[in-house]
Amino acid sequence: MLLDSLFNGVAIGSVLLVAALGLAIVFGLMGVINLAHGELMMLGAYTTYVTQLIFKLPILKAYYNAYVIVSIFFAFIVSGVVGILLEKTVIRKLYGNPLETLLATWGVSLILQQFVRSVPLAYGTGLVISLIIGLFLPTVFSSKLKESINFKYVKFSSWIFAALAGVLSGNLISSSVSKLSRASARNVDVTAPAWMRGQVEILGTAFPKTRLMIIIITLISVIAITLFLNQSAWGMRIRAVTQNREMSDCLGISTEKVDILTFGIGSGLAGVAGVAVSLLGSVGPNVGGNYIVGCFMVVVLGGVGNLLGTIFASFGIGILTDLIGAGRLLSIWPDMPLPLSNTINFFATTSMARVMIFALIVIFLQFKPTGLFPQKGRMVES
Amino acid sequence: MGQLPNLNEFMRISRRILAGLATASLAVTVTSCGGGSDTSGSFDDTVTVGILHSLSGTMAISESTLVDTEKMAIKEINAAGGVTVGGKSYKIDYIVEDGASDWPTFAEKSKKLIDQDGVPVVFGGWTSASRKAMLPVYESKDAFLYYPIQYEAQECSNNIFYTGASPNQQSEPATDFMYKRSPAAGKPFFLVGSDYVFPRTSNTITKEQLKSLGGKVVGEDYLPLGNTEVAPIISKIKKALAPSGGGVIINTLNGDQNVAFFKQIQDAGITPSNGYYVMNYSIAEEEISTIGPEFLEGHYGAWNYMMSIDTPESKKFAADFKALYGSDRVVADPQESAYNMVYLWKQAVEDAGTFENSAVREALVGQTFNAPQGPVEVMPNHHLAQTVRIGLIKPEGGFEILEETDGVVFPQAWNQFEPSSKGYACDWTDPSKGERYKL
Amino acid sequence: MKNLLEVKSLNTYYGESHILRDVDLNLKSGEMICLIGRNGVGKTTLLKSLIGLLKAKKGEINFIGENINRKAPHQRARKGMAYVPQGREIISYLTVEENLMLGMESLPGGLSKNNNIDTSIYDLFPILKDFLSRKGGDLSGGQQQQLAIARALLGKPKLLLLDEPTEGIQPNIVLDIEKAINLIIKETGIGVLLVEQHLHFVRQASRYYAMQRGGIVASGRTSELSQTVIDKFLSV
Amino acid sequence: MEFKNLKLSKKTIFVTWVLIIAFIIAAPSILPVFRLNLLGRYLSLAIVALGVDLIWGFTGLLSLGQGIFFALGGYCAAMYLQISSSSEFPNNIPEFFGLYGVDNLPFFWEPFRSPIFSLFAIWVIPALVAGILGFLVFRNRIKGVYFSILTQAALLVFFNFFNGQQKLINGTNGLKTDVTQLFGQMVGSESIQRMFFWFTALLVIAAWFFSKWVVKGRFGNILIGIRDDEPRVRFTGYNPVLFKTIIFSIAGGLAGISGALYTVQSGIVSPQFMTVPFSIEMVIWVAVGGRGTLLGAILGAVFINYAKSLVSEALPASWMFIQGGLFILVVTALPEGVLGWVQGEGPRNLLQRLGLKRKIETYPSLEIKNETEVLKNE
Repeated sequence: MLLDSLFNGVAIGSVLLVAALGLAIVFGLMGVINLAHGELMMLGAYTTYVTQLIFKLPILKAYYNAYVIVSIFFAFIVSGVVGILLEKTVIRKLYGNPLETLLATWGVSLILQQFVRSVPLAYGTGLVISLIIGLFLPTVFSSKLKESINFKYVKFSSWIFAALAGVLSGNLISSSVSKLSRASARNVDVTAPAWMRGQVEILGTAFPKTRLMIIIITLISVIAITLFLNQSAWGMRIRAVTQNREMSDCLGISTEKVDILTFGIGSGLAGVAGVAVSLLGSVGPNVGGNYIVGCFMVVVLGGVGNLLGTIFASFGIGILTDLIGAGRLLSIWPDMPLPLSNTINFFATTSMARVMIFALIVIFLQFKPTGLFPQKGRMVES
Repeated sequence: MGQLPNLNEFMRISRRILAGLATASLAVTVTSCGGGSDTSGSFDDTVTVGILHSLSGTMAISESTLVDTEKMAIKEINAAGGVTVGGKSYKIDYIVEDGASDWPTFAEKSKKLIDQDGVPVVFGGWTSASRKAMLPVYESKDAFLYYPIQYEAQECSNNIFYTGASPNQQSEPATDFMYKRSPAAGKPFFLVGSDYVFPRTSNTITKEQLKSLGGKVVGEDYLPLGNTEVAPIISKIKKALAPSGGGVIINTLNGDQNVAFFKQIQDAGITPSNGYYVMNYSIAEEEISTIGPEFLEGHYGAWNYMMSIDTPESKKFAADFKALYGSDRVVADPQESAYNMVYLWKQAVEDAGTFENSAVREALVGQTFNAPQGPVEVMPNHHLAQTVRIGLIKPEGGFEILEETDGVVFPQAWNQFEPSSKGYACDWTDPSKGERYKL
Repeated sequence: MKNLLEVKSLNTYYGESHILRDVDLNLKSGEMICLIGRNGVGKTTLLKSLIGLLKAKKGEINFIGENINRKAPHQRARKGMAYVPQGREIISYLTVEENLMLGMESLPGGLSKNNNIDTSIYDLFPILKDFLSRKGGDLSGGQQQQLAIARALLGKPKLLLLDEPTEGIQPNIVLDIEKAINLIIKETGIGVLLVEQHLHFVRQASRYYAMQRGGIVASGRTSELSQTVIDKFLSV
Repeated sequence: MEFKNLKLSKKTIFVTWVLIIAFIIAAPSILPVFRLNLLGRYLSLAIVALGVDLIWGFTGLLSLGQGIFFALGGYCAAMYLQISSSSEFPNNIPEFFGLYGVDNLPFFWEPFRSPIFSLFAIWVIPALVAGILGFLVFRNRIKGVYFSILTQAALLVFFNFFNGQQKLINGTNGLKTDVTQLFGQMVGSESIQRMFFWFTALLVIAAWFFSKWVVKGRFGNILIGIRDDEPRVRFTGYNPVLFKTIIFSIAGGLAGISGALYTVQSGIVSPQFMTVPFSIEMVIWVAVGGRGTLLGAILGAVFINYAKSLVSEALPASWMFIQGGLFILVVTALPEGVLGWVQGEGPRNLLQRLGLKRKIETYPSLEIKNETEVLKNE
């Protein structure tokens, strides 16, 4: 019983965590609140859907069972690339103005939502493919070429190539998967392969496999991100820029690249979260909006700049949601005095649990206004 | 196959409908002759109607199919010569407005359609909340709204015409079936719904009905619209139903929440093979194909129309829709209701000989139509008498029809299980009765 | 010999206010020159303009024979310009070791290809070796200054910009730092541009430039530094 | 403070006012009913926009939760109308209670039988709620994006609560006012609606003058001080918490009035008023109009809503694109808003650097060393 409850809480929390992870990284490291984060998740979810359909094609049918794993990588790349585009076009102009970033990214979220409604997914995929090629192709050229004056022509022609590739692949997908050839505002659905459905028994309690899968995805994401930030050269650059942007620049770190990378990774993680979310529910233009406020609660509760805070906050909220929303307190303590049990019953629905949790967070902030694990850096003041 | 037990209470009117149909079809033939075989042909004039559904926001997913269906009906009518009023043939034109899944917007756009565009009729709405928001507009302006979705009733407006099922045409027969004749007969019930008026009211009725049947409701829970975290609900269901080895779940969740719900109850072992049976009031063929039949197989649904109805009208309806919008599209009960209402309006206008509201309203009651679901008739309470079907969801998608009422069921605007409305009815043809009178 | 650094009529604005006015300056490899002047005359602004933190509005900055006006700080760093700002700007939540490694970012290939700290740096600043795993922010001011210089040197720069390296530091460490810098110039032949108030240190430089109100008002060999100039431009 | 660069003569101002008043008086006879009603509603939205401008434009507090107070005002107004028109329903309580088996008016609605109480409740209750919420947040020095996120979360919580409480406030359905009675006439009737229109126009003007009065003088200076450099305000001996709480509460009160007027003119108040997009839209009206200009808030609210209803009538699907683009455009290219741009350096700059691309500083602002200040003094 207790195990069951704990698992449920952890399961809810890990969805929150994987969704909030990217947001927390971008906010903690760059001071940017990305209101389009939910829509980047949505792109990840749609990527899963597209991948699923592509894996149903005769040539790939044999590998169908692996499509979820593949789509995690795809989703990371798709959302990451869209994030990079977002950084290059909008966010970059607004560093140091968190409130304006908030508004601009909200605008982006509206556009992305309408985009998946009015553009056929096949062509959307084509567009993303051309973006990937266009952004990455120039980076693989030798540095000698990059230094030359003609590099802008090289860049331009690689974009043309990218556009062609995008149109072609869009057409190809559109003609081979009819479901992707029409724009639709309707929700679509991702079906987990058979091996991920059903439940497994652990310690005599049955656990849904999809939830376990999400916990695993979350775990891997957290470990990977921690290792990346603490062990890799780019991780060190990112940490240096976060703490002292100017000095890092003077030391030879390209802050521009660091910004792009950080935002790209945060966005990519949103894509991974999108895969997780698509396993639980349906995929539609509004899927991101359902999770974004939960993510904010996590960020507020956890404090910025510390992954540990995000982790604790996610699981804390997850366990509370289960305790309050499923009315478990009553079954743990059945002969509660009447007024108390009435109150708990009143809040024992999913909707009221949210109200209760928010109230608890506000109360909590009265004691620790900067969240569970506050950062002592300069970001806090700005 | 099986006959619904409380059928005795329902009058049988098939014969009358058949008679009506004969006249109607005769009228259609006459019109099409009068209009000439040239369908693209010349009309004397144009009449513009309003279509008001959500094209954006959460409800766009469901409501856009209604727009498609209404357009199809209008196209068909135009192809058959349009509407003939007072000897003149009118081409039907339409203005589509976006309710944006926002109830006040529905009210605003209604005002726009009525005041600015001067449309004689608006076809629109899906959620009860949107209808409740529009109702005062139509009443204060004495305009006419045609509303196509099954709903919780407890309402009877002189300015709204309801072509979806009232609870006694959907939830009551369904509850009865689940309690008495389903594999989970006699087991306890758990009620799950989205947090808005239809699930809440519908579940109140179900609880009252179960009380009178002697059944037990062991829990109910509502998911806020837009929230898809169903884990707490699932643990509640397990806790409540597991002791009796399964039971019945009445599900009135909204569109996309169903996906989350069914994916996760299956993972949690809440499946027919373990003794849990879900009866759905908002899952039709469209949703089955979106959610995936592998998640829904073995659960139930109750509707007036199901795509698997094996009649020429039903097949034609589905085939026409596919021909127009793509072979992967399906038709379902809400679309059928939307389709019917356009035709019923056309017939009423032609009978009235004018587009003027009160005349059309009068002409409307008693109209019959040979709908894809079978014959339907407009009753004095502005609801449709229609047939009720209980279906089992098949592994390959769609419903296998298990039970079908023998003829149409009369709609009740005021529910007879719910104590506050028990003993009341609605009749707009009799000035002394009106919206709510004591039976 | 060609100039390592050549600044021609440089003008820099800070927001609306005009800070640097027509600054001319040049520096050869192996040479240490010193920038003197009272507080607020634009010395730090000049260094920031040279490294690229502030954009020059007018004029030219040539470094190793190339105009670098439009290059970002990290590009200048990679070309061989190292900057030790006033206040050291140690990355305080990174360890000493990580801070040192960041110094190698300006080498060809950057951090990713260079991750072994050249141990000869510990000969110059032995104290750093003991503190490798400490957080940079936990060091004392003098230790931070040594760390900052060590960090700059690990990038094997051709030009070192030093902004008041002895400010607020205990005298014995000042001597250590002086010694280290002299040694570096001798051994590697790099150029050093120093902003300094300590007369003793100023005299180690070969030439001086004196600034007032954002412009260069005097220059010459430090050996010819007269008492009037000292009184006028050094606050000590 | 208005029209810094556009110096207007007294005569022009007088004529403008005459024209405005003439238009307001004549509007009901010029405009078709539907458009008049829309205009009335947009005008009422201008009042909530004024509040947003006070807290965001002047004090730097970006609230994404103004919908809470807007809806609270609407609920107060609608509940009064419902209760006062419920004599023909069972138990003399509004009809919807019957649907959920409630026989007695819940105690907290009792005071709403009184018109005087209701008239005060419309702005006092939202102001109080805003004050309490604001105090709890501000006393912990929560500000910036944190504040924005918290207000958004609060919005969602209120939405959930109102959406879920069918028995107390009719849940998602909300409360309708069109068929209720006021002064013996139906609220939805043309004559009452015309009255509401004039009343709204009057209140917009009143709210404008009130807001101008608020930001004038020392109080306004402190607000701007808080926006630009809060610690400095604290060091000079003022308590920013108090000022922020007061201004947030004022904005809440304005939102309440706005919500009440909007409700009676649109005929319904529902939890939809508390959805996230609506509250963010309020901010964008102000951003487009020009934050910190007050007049910009009014114009922004009216014109954007007007554009929205025109565009969504013509091309329903494109509104999201346009709105999204507008957000990005205003923030990146026109941070002062239209009015701020016109009043400020905008037109001059445009002429000066016609064809020249503006360089954007990508580095966060550099710390100013004492150097520069000394230099200026010399």
